[in-house]
Amino acid sequence: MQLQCPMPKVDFEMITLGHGSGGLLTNKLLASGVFDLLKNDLLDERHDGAFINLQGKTAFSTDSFVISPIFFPNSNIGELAVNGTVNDLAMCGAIPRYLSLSFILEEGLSMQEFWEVLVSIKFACEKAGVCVVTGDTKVVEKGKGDKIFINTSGIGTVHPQANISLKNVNAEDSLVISGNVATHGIAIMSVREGLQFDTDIQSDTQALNSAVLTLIEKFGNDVHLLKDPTRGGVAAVLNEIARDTHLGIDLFQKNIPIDEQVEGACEILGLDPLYVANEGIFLSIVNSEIAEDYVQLLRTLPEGKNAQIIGKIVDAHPKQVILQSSIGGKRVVNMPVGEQLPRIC
Amino acid sequence: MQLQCPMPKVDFEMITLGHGSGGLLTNKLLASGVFDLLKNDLLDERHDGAFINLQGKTAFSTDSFVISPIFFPNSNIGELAVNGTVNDLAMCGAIPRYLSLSFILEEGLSMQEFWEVLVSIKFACEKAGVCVVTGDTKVVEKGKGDKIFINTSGIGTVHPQANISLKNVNAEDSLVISGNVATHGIAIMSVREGLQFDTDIQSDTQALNSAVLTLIEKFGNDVHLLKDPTRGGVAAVLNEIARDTHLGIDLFQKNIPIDEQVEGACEILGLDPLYVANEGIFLSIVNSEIAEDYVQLLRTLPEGKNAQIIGKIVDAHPKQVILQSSIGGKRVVNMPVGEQLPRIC
Amino acid sequence: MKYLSEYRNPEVVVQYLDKIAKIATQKWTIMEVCGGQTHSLVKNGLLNLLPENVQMVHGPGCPVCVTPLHLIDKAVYLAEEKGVILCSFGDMLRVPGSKKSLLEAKASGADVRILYSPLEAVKLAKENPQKEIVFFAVGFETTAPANALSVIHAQREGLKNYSILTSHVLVPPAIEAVMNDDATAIQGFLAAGHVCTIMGIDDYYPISKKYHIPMIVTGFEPVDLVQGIYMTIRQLEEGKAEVENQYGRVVKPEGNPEARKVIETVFKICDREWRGIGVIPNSGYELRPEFADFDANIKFDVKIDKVEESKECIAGLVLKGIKKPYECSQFGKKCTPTSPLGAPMVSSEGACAAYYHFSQIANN
Amino acid sequence: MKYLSEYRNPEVVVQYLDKIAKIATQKWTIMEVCGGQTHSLVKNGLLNLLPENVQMVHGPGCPVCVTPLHLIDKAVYLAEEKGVILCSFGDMLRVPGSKKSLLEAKASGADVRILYSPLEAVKLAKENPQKEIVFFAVGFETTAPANALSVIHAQREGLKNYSILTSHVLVPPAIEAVMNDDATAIQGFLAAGHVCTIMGIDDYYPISKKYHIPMIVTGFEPVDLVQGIYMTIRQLEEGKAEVENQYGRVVKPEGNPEARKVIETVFKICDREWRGIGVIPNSGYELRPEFADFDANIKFDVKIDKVEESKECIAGLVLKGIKKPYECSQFGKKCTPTSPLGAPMVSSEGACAAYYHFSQIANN
Amino acid sequence: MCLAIPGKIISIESQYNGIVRMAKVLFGGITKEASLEMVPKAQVGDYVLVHVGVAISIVDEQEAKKTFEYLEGIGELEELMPSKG
Amino acid sequence: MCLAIPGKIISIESQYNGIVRMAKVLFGGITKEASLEMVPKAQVGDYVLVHVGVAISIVDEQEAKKTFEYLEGIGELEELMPSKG
Ligand code: SF4
Ligand code: SF4
Ligand SMILES: [Mg+2]
Ligand SMILES: [Mg+2]
Ligand SMILES: [Mg+2]
Ligand SMILES: [Mg+2]
Ligand SMILES: [Mg+2]
Ligand SMILES: [Mg+2]
Ligand SMILES: [Mg+2]
Ligand SMILES: [Mg+2]
Ligand SMILES: [Mg+2]
Ligand SMILES: [Mg+2]
Repeated sequence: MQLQCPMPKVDFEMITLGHGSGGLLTNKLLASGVFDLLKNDLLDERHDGAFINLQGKTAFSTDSFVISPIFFPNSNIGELAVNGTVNDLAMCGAIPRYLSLSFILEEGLSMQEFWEVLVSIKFACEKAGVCVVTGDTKVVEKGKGDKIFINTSGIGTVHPQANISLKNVNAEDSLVISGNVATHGIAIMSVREGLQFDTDIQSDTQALNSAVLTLIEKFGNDVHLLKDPTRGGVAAVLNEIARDTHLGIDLFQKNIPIDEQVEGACEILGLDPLYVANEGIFLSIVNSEIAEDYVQLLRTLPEGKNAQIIGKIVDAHPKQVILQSSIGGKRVVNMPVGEQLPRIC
Repeated sequence: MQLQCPMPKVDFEMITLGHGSGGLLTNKLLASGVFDLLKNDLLDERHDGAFINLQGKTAFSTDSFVISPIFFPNSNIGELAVNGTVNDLAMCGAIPRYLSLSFILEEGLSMQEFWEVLVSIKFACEKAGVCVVTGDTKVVEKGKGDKIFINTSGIGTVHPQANISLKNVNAEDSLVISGNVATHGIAIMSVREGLQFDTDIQSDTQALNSAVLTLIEKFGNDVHLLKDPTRGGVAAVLNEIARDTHLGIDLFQKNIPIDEQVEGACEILGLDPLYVANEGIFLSIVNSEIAEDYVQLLRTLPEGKNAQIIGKIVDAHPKQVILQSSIGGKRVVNMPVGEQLPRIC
Repeated sequence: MKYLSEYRNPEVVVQYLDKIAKIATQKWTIMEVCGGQTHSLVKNGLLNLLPENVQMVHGPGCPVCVTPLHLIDKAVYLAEEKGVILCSFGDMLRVPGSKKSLLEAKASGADVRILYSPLEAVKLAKENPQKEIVFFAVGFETTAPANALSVIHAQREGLKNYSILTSHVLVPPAIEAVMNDDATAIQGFLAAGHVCTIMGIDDYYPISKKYHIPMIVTGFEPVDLVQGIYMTIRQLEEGKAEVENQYGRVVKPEGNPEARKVIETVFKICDREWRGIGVIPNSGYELRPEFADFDANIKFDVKIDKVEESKECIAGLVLKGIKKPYECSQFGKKCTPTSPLGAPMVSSEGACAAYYHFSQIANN
Repeated sequence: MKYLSEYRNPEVVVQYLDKIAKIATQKWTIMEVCGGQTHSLVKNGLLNLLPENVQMVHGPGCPVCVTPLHLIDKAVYLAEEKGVILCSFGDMLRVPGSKKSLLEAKASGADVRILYSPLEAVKLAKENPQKEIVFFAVGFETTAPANALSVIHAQREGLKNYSILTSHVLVPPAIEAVMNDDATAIQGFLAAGHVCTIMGIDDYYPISKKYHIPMIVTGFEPVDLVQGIYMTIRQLEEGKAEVENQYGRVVKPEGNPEARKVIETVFKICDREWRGIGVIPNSGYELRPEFADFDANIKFDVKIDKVEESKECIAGLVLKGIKKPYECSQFGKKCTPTSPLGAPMVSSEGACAAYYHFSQIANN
Repeated sequence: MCLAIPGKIISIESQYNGIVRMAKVLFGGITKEASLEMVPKAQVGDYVLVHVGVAISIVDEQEAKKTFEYLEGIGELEELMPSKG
Repeated sequence: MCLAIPGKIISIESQYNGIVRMAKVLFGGITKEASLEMVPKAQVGDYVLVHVGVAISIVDEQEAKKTFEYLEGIGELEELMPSKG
């Protein structure tokens, strides 16, 4: 898809500190196509901020993206940065509208790579229906950054029928997952130095707002909570929910969808897929009465083909997530401690 | 002021990758006082975004802060990050309300330093009257960051009497500066490796929203444009204005306020103060009829003691900024090319 | 995945569990030696499915956990040396030394790399001729061939900048140490399948005989484990004390002769300190003098003081199966996975961490 | 600031300008040799204040601009060597070599540092014994004592990891080169005050005599410059051709003997290539053989091919004052400060860049 | 300890002038390199148990079935011990 | 070329066992170190011209006035040349 936006001719191949100086080089960089690429009526007229009109309940979210490598199977940090904030807004029951886009570039980054990231941002925005309306570009010295860091912050309009809150989570609610776990995290590991392996596992990063909108329009406030299980995986998110609601969560291992290749990678690296990062899936806690219909509708959507009910909220064992293993045993799924490291043991 | 918020007892002295993993360590870091410190009714209930209520014309701005060193005379990156976005919103004629706060921490950062930055953020927010409502924390490997990078994005309500736009800039308008130039940039250079010098030059970073509010309430739409001349200094900002309005700008060197120590530092380093970064001042382009009153009012405010009319907008020499030197000569003040480097020549 | 999925078949597991329940007429205490087996037992929730009278005790089978403090300190010291890249397996990085872990050394700027294989450390040495590459070579007999191979590869490449810091431990001496403690309650052993893949099963006949105790060489999947447990209890019920091999698809009675040859070429047996247990005679490997050039201990003559373990930590008793982790006064209190007091809380293989992570369900 | 502010007094400037206007009866063409003077003339808008018949021509007085391409290539090459930290003054970093500038080398990962003083490079060498510190020592006579001192300091400290890559150029031979060109229109010189601070003014008597041209040793502030111009024109109007010293507060007729001693100890005179001009005999300094250990040219025996300058660039004519920058076909077109074709567009001292940055006003 | 996973050899190549055999081993859809130095008889198509990049055993298909056969055998055995359960 | 700025010596210390004199030099409120090796007679209170960290000259107060005296002198001179201006 990059082919549709060939890189403009610029007289530099590489980002240098000067491109972050606020002077001629910064202007050249931005004029080189950044503004054209992301063009929209509201885009910062090179003023200090953008003017937008908003009405009513609004969601506001931020995330910085620091993934290494910046290009990985099926995607890159640019698309990720758009989808990440779009999804966080969607998890608030909001219709994502405006993004800010802020780069921290490491000097020496090739203009070609930067351009590819920008083009991905453009297409990701178009797909998700959001506009970049204000931005910033900083350049740090070589060795003080990692090619590209991106912050996106986003503003969305909360859907009038949405009522997403931890407070709405009740015992007996059903826990629904929209797709396979661990795909994104394993796709990244497959290209990470020291661990590389051959696979065609691809990151599943995608915007989830359209699917969420469909679900909320149909099920309204029967949708109690939405969460995208990114860093720390499903385990971290569920533990946070259990901790903050003082309720327990039962998880059914046999229902948890996972791709066979992803499972294989987890085996050799000694990783538990519940702790691996995701980007293209979300968890829903819904009224158990509509749970089956919810999954049925979700499965008709491209984002939800592998949707499953994977657990339920319970009064028993408050603040704990307990997994019923495939062979019928039980174990506590704890909050991960830190980064998951490949094991030999 | 840091004394008022002693660092909580934590069982780690240093940020490690695990603190950015989304697991127990991330939670520990946030629970260690970050949430307490920045507490407010709206602060992200650890959901993916914050819910806010907004009405009418709104300003939205973002900036990433990458300053080195992170502590510098009189301030640090935390205060800078709050003031920077507060000021960008103020430059839109908006009353800053909500901030997002996103950290990219380099592993190895001492918890003590992080805490000091956090405390500065707290006080800067209180001073500027804004709340941090949503946030994010990432940790990158040692050598892939530079202690702390901060992104703040901000949302503000545009003042009903404000009408700030490049389109309002006319020939004959007056150019007002609120205070001394080059102070911040030189304060930073005084502590930068390889250049250090002894001085008590202090960064002038401060929130400008209160001063701007006072001015807009008094002068309404006679205030045509507001800009904080940060990166690239006064020269870059004025060149952008001239370029985008197709008007010329005349600058009067003898009126440009500068601190004597700052001037001395510029002399030995061979830097032109017009190109040095500022943080605590702003430029106003106002109807020339009210310019004198504007400066008078500004001078009564703590942020504007050294305010001066330093130039005017002209039809002559469109897109060019021309300085009348103190000795009566003229020269073009160009857009800076890149980073200003100390000269020997 | 073939040879994995079949051994996770819930129906087969349930059938074995049924059989176990049927034949176990009294309380039996069985130790699974290997941390990998511990991990599998708790991860699959098997402990809760076993009848109450079948007690599993987690053995000292986590090489990461038994690496003594001063060796970690030495690894940290080397990692912080200029020009040194210290590499090891992921699980080794989090283990706290007396001052810090390798992960913390990395956070402070040391060049520490996680590798999947010691052979990749050799590649790293080749690619970075101006750096010293030190591989922190921990492991049981299973890992010894790979670590030894790395030395042979480095020698073959003529590399002068590769060395290993060995902390190799051997299983049979540890089993004897467990049995020699008068307090021991162990009545049967699941022997570690992957150790036997290398070493064969001959070592176990004399032990089984000496302590009159059944020893079942067992695999790691749920079906393997329940079969191994069934076989142990069946022997116990029948009053037998024999060596059996549940894991025949992988373990040959003679082990792997090529692997043993490589080990013998590169390593020799030495006394070794086990964290929480103390020195066990002839329980480790060190490099032979012929490979002194590849011995980080010799190449970098670092003096590291021996350090005392925490007094409150009863790791020794836990590792010998005399106490359960939750019987430790600090378990879940001062000692948690984010700030472990003792080694078994560190690796997710460690007996204490395994309990902490997976078995809190017992508290409900 | 004392000794600065007074010399920026607008009233005094205006009075001198008045006097100049009064005495200049015809067109006079004067070259200010030094880039620092060029900078001050344009920065203070003095060029527009001078009477039309007084033409200032910007000389070759920017050591950064005249550093030949292949030396920059060599500096880039060294910077990209592993273990080398290449240091120089800020203005040197942006100058493009045949492939890239030092700033671009830095962006691609080379360790390039901007220092305020060569003495700090010696400190860096002391603090980084495992690194090679190379100082790219550019400059006219003014900078030679500091660069020489750095070598003496390094020697005194017994440092083995410090060396300098010299690109020292001398002013009097350059003035002669300008005057030897038949096309030259120069009728008087402002000689460079800071060069004379070191070297004294004796060198100028024979030149002044040989070419029958007034030479006024001049300072850098607006008052200095207008006084120097006044003194030059007065001589011209009076038909004189003498050496005068406008800058007596700083320049002694004998120069600075200590500084010359240090220069002579460390350096000897050599032929030197000037970018845009070519080789000028006896126009540079190189390290004496006794200091070969500190000579980066010898220490790192790098072969760098000589490279052709852009054919379209008329830098040589500009540097000799024969053409004005805006008479170049590429000025402001293919050649701008962000992508300079020739050296004088690079440093803000360079004649072309000075015009580009400060004097576009002439176009209005 | 000693995470070791069975995978299928899909190709073999020689390194160090033929002294060392390296295999590409397939684990449920992903492939990783493993040294075959410890399993000289291993061929393409064999399943090998891989630990930290080294194949340490060829999985024996006949033996693999025994776990299930053993289970079937138990029933008969128990019938021989009716006193239990 | 050769940015050199006058500043006032506020203190002097010896380095290298007394061989090298280093000064703190004040430039309009900021201080920076400079070597005094090229100006052996410079004392605290003197103004020195500093270039890349090395003092290269002591500013001569008497000479400094001459620029202004010269200007005053010109007037008289011009009266002697009434034909101009
Ligand atoms: S819980 Fe901690 S302190 Fe107690 S035995 Fe285990 S490791 Fe030692
Ligand atoms: S304008 Fe550029 S091309 Fe022309 S002489 Fe100057 S440097 Fe050379
Ligand atoms: Mg701004
Ligand atoms: Mg977020
Ligand atoms: Mg997010
Ligand atoms: Mg910005
Ligand atoms: Mg989220
Ligand atoms: Mg902004
Ligand atoms: Mg800003
Ligand atoms: Mg986040
Ligand atoms: Mg190291
Ligand atoms: Mg280098």
